[in-house]
Amino acid sequence: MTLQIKLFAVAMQKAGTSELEVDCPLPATLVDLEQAILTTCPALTDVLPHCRFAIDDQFATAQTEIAADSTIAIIPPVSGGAL
Amino acid sequence: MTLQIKLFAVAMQKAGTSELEVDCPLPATLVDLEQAILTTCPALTDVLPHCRFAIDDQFATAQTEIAADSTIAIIPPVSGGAL
Amino acid sequence: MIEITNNVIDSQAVLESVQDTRAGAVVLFLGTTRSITGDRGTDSLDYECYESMAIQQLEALETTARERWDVINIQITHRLGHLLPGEASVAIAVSSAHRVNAFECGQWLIDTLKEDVPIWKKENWSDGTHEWVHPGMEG
Amino acid sequence: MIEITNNVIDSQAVLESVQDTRAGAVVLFLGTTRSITGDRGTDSLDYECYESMAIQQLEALETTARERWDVINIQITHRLGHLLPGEASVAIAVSSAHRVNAFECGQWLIDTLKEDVPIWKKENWSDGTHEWVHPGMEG
Repeated sequence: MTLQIKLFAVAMQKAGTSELEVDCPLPATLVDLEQAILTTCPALTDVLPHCRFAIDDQFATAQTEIAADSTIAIIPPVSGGAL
Repeated sequence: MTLQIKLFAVAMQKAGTSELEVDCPLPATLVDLEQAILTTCPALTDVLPHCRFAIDDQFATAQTEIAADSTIAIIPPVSGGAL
Repeated sequence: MIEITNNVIDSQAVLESVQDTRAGAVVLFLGTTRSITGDRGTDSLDYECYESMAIQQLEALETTARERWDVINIQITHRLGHLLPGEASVAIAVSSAHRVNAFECGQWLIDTLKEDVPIWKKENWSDGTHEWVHPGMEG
Repeated sequence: MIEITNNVIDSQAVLESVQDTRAGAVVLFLGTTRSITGDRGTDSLDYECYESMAIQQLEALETTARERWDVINIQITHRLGHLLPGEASVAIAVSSAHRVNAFECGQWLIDTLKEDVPIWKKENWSDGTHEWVHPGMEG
């Protein structure tokens, strides 16, 4: 199954694109998804472990189901700004 | 010794004046001062135990010296306002 | 800086007075006049102060706050006189590089101001009665 | 109310949007652009967001805040795009009857916003380099 992955901030910078197409069999866990993304885009190796996933505009948990039409995004750590 | 005592807010309201003249021998403690004020102005009986004294624009403590030319004020509890 | 004024508080001017390009955070507190407290209506408030002492106490507050927190600028403006519901009686603004200092310092300043700065308010209740507000003291 | 905007934040309008005659306290937080962080100079910042998710997360923040604290009004305004030193990237205002709620709620909102709302900033350092800011992630 081909999934569309939205990228932002440093993830977009490293991948050189704001949207990746990734091949990933479904059903898939977040670990499967991470593997599929790194196979397609090894440039994300350093940053992906620090990111969260969003599925359909919500932070994904181990229980979140990934469907063929899910909106998937990589969410790098939020700016934090002044501590 | 005649001391001038400034009054504010409810203390001024109860005493009906913004400045009292009180006869009080020196040296005097804050307890002596309180007694002298209540002798002159019994209307302050209910409120004075809730008030602090200021001597020369500073909150008085047991160590604060009262002199003939001290600026003495009765400081009712501050408004507190929204808790 | 501290200020005691009989004029309406200009909250924008208070904010601007603490802004600084080294600041990452600004916290502004406004104490405003409620029209309802519990089930009682307020028509207006009157604030009075013991001015020479209030100024000294406010200056001491700023000094102590700067010793305790790493902040850039502090502005405390207190209004006196007759206030209508919705109007601010006090504005406190603090700027700092990091926001936790501005929040903590701002909250400490207003908490301590309301304990130790000799400024009092009289509630003019909408039932026509008037009452000085002195926490811990009955009527 | 929440707002994501490309325009300069009007802090006075943010303040006014939460004012209410039932309020005894208003707390405003402004996150502003520092020109110096440690010993590095900043020329400007660029903010971008994942808008559909950011809006949902901001709305969820407001809902959760209202469940946790007894507050009257909440306004969260976040700016995107290119900011110069001194300009505000975010304004949060909270009004409440009693000030402790406004302080606690305001501080929780900005702390949580900066954890969970997908808005990112890029530092344009004055040495000519550019860097996305991602806490906990090197370079």
